[in-house]
Amino acid sequence: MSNQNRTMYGGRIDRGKVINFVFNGKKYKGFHGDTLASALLANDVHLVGRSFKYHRARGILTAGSEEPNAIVQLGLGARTEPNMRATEIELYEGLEAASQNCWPSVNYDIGSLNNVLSSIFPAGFYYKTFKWPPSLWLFYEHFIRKAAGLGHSPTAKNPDRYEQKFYYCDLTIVGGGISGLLSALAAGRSGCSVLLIDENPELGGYLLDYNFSINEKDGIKYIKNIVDELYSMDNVRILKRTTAMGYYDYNYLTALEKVTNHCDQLSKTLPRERYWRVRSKKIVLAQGAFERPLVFADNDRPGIMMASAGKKYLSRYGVLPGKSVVLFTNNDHAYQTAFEFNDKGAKLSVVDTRDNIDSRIQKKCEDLGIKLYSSSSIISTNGNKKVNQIEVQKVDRKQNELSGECITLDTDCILMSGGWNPAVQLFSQSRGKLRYDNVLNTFVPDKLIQDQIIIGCNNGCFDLSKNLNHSYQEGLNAAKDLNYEIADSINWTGEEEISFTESSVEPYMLGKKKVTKGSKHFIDFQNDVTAADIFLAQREGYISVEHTKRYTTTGMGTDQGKTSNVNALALMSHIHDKPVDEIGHTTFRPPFSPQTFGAIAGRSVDHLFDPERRTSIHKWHEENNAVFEDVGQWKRPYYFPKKKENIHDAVKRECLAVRNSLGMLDASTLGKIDLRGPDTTKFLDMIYTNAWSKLEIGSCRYGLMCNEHGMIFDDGVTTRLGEDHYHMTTTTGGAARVMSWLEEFLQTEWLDMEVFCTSVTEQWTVLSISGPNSRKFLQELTDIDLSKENFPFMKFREGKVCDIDSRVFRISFTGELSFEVNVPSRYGRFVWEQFMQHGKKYNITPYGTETMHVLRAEKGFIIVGQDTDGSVTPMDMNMDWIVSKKKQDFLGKRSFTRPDTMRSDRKKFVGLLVNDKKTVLPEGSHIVEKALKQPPMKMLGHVTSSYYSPILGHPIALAMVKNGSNHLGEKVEIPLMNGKVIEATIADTVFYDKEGNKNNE
Amino acid sequence: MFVINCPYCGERDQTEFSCHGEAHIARPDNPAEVSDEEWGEYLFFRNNPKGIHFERWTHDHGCRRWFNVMRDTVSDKIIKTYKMGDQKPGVTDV
Amino acid sequence: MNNDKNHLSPLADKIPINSDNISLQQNEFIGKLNLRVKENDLKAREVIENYFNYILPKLSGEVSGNDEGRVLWLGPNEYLILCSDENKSNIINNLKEKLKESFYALTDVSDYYLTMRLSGPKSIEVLSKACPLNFEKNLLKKNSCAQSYISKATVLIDRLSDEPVFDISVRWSFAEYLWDWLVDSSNEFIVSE
Amino acid sequence: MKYSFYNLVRNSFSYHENWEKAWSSPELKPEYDVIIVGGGGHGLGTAYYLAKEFGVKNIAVLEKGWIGGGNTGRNTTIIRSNYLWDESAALYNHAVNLWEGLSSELNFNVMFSQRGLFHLAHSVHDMQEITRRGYSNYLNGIDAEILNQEQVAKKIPHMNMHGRYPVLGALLQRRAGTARHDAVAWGYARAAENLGVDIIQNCEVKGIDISNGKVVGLQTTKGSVKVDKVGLVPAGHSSVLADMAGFTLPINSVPLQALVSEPIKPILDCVIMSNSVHVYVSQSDKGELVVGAGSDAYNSYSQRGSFDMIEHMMAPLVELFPIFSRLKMLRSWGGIVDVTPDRSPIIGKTPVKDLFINCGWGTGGFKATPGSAHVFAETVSKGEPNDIAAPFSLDRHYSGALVDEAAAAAVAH
Ligand SMILES: Cc1cc2nc3c(=O)[nH]c(=O)nc-3n(C[C@H](O)[C@H](O)[C@H](O)COP(=O)(O)OP(=O)(O)OC[C@H]3O[C@@H](n4cnc5c(N)ncnc54)[C@H](O)[C@@H]3O)c2cc1C
Ligand SMILES: NC(=O)c1ccc[n+]([C@@H]2O[C@H](COP(=O)([O-])OP(=O)(O)OC[C@H]3O[C@@H](n4cnc5c(N)ncnc54)[C@H](O)[C@@H]3O)[C@@H](O)[C@H]2O)c1
Ligand SMILES: Cc1cc2nc3c(=O)[nH]c(=O)nc-3n(C[C@H](O)[C@H](O)[C@H](O)COP(=O)(O)O)c2cc1C
Ligand SMILES: [Zn+2]
Repeated sequence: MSNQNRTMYGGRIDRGKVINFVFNGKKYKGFHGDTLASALLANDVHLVGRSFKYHRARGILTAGSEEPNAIVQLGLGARTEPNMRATEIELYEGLEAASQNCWPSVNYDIGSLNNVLSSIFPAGFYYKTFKWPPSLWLFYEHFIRKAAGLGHSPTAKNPDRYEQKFYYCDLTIVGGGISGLLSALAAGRSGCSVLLIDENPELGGYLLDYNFSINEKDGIKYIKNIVDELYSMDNVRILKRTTAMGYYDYNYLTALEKVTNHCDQLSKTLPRERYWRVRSKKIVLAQGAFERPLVFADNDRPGIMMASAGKKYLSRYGVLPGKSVVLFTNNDHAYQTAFEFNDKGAKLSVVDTRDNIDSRIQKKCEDLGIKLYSSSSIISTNGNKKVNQIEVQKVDRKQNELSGECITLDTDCILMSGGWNPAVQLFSQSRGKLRYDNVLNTFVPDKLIQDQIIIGCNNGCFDLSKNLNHSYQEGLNAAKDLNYEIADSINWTGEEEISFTESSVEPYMLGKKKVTKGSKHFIDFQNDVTAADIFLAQREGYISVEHTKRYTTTGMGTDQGKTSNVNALALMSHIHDKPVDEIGHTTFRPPFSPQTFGAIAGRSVDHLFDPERRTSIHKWHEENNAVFEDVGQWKRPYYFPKKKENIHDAVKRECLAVRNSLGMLDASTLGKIDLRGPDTTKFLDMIYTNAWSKLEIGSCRYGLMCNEHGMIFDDGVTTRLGEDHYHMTTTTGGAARVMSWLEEFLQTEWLDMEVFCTSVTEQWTVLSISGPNSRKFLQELTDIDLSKENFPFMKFREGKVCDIDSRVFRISFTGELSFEVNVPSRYGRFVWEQFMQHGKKYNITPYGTETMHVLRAEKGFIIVGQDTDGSVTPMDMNMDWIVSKKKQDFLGKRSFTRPDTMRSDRKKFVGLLVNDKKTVLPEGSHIVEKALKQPPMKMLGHVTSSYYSPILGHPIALAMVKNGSNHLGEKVEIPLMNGKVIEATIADTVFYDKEGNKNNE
Repeated sequence: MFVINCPYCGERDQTEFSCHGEAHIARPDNPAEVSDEEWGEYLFFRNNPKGIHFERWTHDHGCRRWFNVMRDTVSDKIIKTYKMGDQKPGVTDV
Repeated sequence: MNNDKNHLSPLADKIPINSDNISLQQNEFIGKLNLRVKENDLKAREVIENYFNYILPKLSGEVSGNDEGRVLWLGPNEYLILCSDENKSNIINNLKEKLKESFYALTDVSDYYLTMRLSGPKSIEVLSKACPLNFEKNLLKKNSCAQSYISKATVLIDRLSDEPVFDISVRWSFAEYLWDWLVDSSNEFIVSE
Repeated sequence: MKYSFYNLVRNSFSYHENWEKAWSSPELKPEYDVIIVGGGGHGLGTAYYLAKEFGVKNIAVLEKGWIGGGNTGRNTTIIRSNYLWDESAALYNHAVNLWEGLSSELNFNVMFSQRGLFHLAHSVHDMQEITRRGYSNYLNGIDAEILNQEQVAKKIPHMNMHGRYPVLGALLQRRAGTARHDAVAWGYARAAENLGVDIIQNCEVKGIDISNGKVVGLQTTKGSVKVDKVGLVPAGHSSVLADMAGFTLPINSVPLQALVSEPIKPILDCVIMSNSVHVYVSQSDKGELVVGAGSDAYNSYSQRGSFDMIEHMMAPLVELFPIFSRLKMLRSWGGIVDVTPDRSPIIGKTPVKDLFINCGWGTGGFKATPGSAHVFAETVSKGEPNDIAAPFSLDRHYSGALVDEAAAAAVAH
């Protein structure tokens, strides 16, 4: 039999469209318009999942986003998703879902043993045990972890796509119930740009399931008219299936739209979800309210649900969740549900905690043959996988005691209603302050902080007429505030069949004794927090709400306490005999509902995760087999292996090519800054440690920058192009940092200095050619006179290279004769290829960063960021020669004379030669005077750079060693992690061409 | 997530900007003459009030200008933005 | 003169988009000059304005120009001059003469930026996926510009017409990333199922 | 009553109605020998060690809210000691040594779980950095293993090794891991109270009385109190308290945020940190992924931060673990961290006599809790820092002797 709980007619499902789906391996049928929850109930499936800790049988509690129990594993393979609320999953053809946190099956779950042993697992039990022996904690933990968790993570990459969107508007309205709709209507008619957001597939909210009228017309039809009108307005944008997730400062709202989640067909182009970032001038919160459960013994069995949920299943989905139904309530409103269930053929009883029940309601119950137990409470329930029996007893609310005989009733469904909690989550996130309302017995919005409006049930008002008028008027007011000419006011009357009287809503009514002993009174369903746990927390001193929350985990589940928070607080208030306002509440934090990671990541995945910055020659490198290195966001050729070469072979070949003939490096990634203005020289004098005033036009100079702490922070060659005009280069990784460093001082400190800085990094492609043949080679391609006399070292010339207007700098980072040719980037690859072609006869060899590193290390040139970190001064690097003694001031100078910077035993930059002439020391390995058998050992310093030098035929290393420059020639040891100890000798930092003749050839 | 009123570009999203700490800290005119203590104060010691804070921001993805912001560190509300070199507002200016 | 055939852009191999909703093309290389001159240096500004025969934008987002070129506001004291590629060196040299006494900077950044043109009715929809600008406020009109970011690239957007036509300039090294991003983001508006 | 499995079973027969208070709520006395301001892990721990090891009798901990409600209750719980500089290594390793016996020492299970921590290296430069740190750790006697790509792939099966920034290797510290943050505060509180310490919540210090350059009393929301020595351990609020005592600190208080996913069955059994891809993640015993990243750059006391920081940690997480893309963020939150210029703490004396401070732990002080508390207790009781604490004096900002973990590209957490 299938759909045995479906009513003959009614509901807003499409009975013409049958949908097949699978739950826990079994096939079922539902209809278009069903949720997974409604379809399961229609098929008489009530046991849907197991609880977190005790593995109790759980069913479907609600019909919306607040569901704590019916959370399932949805979908298969890479598309599987844990912890999905069955109450929100729209049924689609082929849907597959399964219960979670149970083994081997939801029906026979071994974990439910925990329930039997639950008496030794109260809140916080793990703090009290598993401490001994400490070494076994990992062992215990293994099993604890296995038992915890809910669903399973997918184990394959997510195949779906997520998009994002920034959006601006006048007014965002969260909640498409009648309140939100009317506000939207008023603001929309007045011309505001409006964004209306609702998490459901259909607008209309709560009232869609009830009989009501607006201005004496059928309410449902009225809603449809409003919705149609809103859709017809260009200035109103409506997002259905969209949940407002976070409400941040400055009216910044994030929302998650389900774009194709509910579809059976996967889209090739549309995302699964779209993440909205919305900034609006005003925000209207019209989120309605969540019905509050009642707390009684074993109130968690499948078959027990919220009254409004029962109503929704019946009215919207045509599902009768039970035939013999008990309504357990403390308010009038829920009676509508009882009457409707009665109408649809269910046998009804009502248990009402109140002494005085509206006479009209009493009468109607009598007329319909509904047995009404007033001043009563359900005190226990029975039924293994579904509720089948309850006990009812009189309750004396003043004494908080139960009395009289227990009546036993058979039932297959309990509908409970403990009153309503306005959905204050977003309001609270926005820093709004709440107040406890002693009539509604719940928290309601009090003090607004941002430019916002709260309307409808969200504002704690449950009177339809009031809400209609208020909502519409607030829409108009908002428009007026935003300077729109407002539409006409309207007088609204609305009537519900039975409205929510604010008479008495009792959050908690059970005798204390009953709570602590024996059966479980659940407060937080998902996390298995019982009333006894709350008592225990108070008893043990976890009295602050925040302690109670963390000790018991109440409100920490995937529903974030939407159903449990207020009951927990009310119970604490009861225990301490203090008003709830004094108890307070925990902090509401984003998101409102669990929010997909992938949607927040958006398209910043795979090839779009982070930009790959590429030079103009990049494609050539790719085509020529370069292996790339990531330097910041840049991709730089690391080396260019030929067929069978590994990195060592390739680097050796590249190094020797440069030393013996001609090599070429793509140096375009270096930062380049054009500086101009009458104060530029003065400015450079402050920025660099050395002096600039004497630099001739057309000359280059190496400079070192320190931060104000006196530590090296960048270096590079700067060239004087004109009297007031310089071209500065920086390290690849430091380019942005240097630019903002310059701007910082120009814009905030030396406002009078006349200097303009312009970044030209990508304007120029830089081809660095190096090697004894570089002059000969380049001369063939340029009209610049490269002769020694006319173009000396550290000079700059302009001219044509390969017929392209170029800037050529004679500077060298390899120690060989070198030229850095700068051409506009559009010609970069052209010139590179020309060089490759014309350079054949010199065996021109493209080389990568590794070779560059080896070559400069052979010369003892530093790499900022490798040989230095942010804790070394120029003097530490033995670069006193570049620190001006004459200049009165430059950035960092003052810090050189602090006691610590003047310490004599600071680490100094030295060379290291391994005594075995074979071992290439690991970069980062540490140096000791004499190795001990075992750590700890006192360290003298560490190896900053280390390579095999092809030209020298042995390894070389650079290092920072305590007082190292005073220990040249002395022996030190480097203990490796594998236990080996390498001997080395402290040496000069220059290993090759100590006289520096090569680049002056 | 603030909306920041760049003195040059007007209101823009916070993500276009970055913050660089306390404003109105002048570099000593003649660093050579200040004591280690005074130099340390200049380098490291900062007002870190619970309340009104003056700080420097840059409009990185915009006009690239540095400017000052007066902000309450409790409510995170920006009270005022103003250009470099403009007079530091007093609490009464607000 | 430089051999045009050897101009190479990293976008040369990319396939442009031409659809009813979205078009994306790479622009030809043109001259782009970064001009820095103080707001209150009226003298220098006058020389410049006279030379170009247009006024420099005064406010954020302003673009001015004439048949021969456009000038975009980048910041107080900072402008981007768009001109023909042939003309750029002339401009630099001529102004050098005329502004001898002034504090200014005019820097060739023609290859610093690459520019692509995004147009079509869905282009704002594409941009607003990852650009935080309020297009109503910042780029509503023809001849307005704004700097911001698109996903992880800093950009300069220039609106060229009342129809949604945008020239988006980005640093050369980010060009491929931005192009790929735009193509990826246009996808849902191009392919129909 | 001692916490043990035996007692759990015994108490189950009386419906757990006989458990005692873990700590009580005494009235503020008129006078104390030592007052610790700040009831986070560091403050409570300090009180505990003062009573236990340094023989101080009359101690109070004043907490303006609820104990553990500061950063102790809102951090991503990562514990490690593989810091670069000798000074840091000594301090943090002292802490890890204490962590290892803490549950038994306190008779409270703080669930210190040494599941191992991987610092990922994504570039040649990263490899150099982890090697340098690894070697420094090794010679300092701190466990360190440098793994290559293959070894990492084997140990962390679901990680994407070949993304935009490929994983080239990792530095593994096996003794590193996580602990149950709240339990640390509660465990110390209970143990301290057992030694007679008064733990006074909802008691905010509003003023510091100083006479002749010496601290003599405190003004609190529960009245004034006389005192001989005071230890300030107020984390995010350290500047606020320094202000009361008339000095400034080299500190900015900035937001740091974190988030958790919905709980899932075990999928990640170690701690992952990536400095270049910029995210760190572990899975808690309850099953949530606990995820963190960088701090906001502006000062704030609002315990929130800007949401773009959360957004910026999501893409890296999904990049490293594409399988997590469908999981969901359950909750995000912020704390206020007191950040020093060199990212190292300040422990020791202040310009005011008998007023001591322990602050500036910034984004990474949870791991130090027992060590910090222990050395600070000694500092307060003896009036002088011991060898481990000495390098972390306030003076270093004048002398330049920073312990600059930030400069050396070590990671913050
Ligand atoms: C999101 C986040 C992630 C982090 N991740 C890690 C991590 O993975 N690993 C790690 O090691 N560290 C981490 N940290 C840092 C770590 O949390 C802190 O360094 C550490 O918890 C500090 O402990 P504490 O006891 O000093 O401070 P807190 O726990 O903040 O305690 C200070 C207490 O002082 C109280 N106080 C302040 N002013 C007053 C007053 N006037 N009167 C009375 N009381 C006052 C406060 O209310 C507070 O309870 C993280 C921090 C955050 C925010
Ligand atoms: N539960 C109740 O709200 C409730 C109770 C009693 C009576 N009523 C009747 O309903 C009338 C008006 O109801 P209303 O319009 O104030 O509320 P409503 O419940 O009808 O509408 C609120 C809507 O907001 C949606 N929503 C909530 N949070 C959201 C989020 N973060 N993102 C997107 N959507 C979200 C809800 O799903 C719902 O559709 C009342 O006047 C009263 O007559 C309602
Ligand atoms: C390690 C860790 C794990 C957490 N796990 C959860 C969780 O499972 N569920 C939850 O709701 N919150 C969890 N939180 C967040 C807390 O609820 C809370 O947000 C955090 O302690 C900050 O406090 P506040 O939000 O009350 O300001 C966790 C926090 C931490 C530090
Ligand atoms: Zn700006």
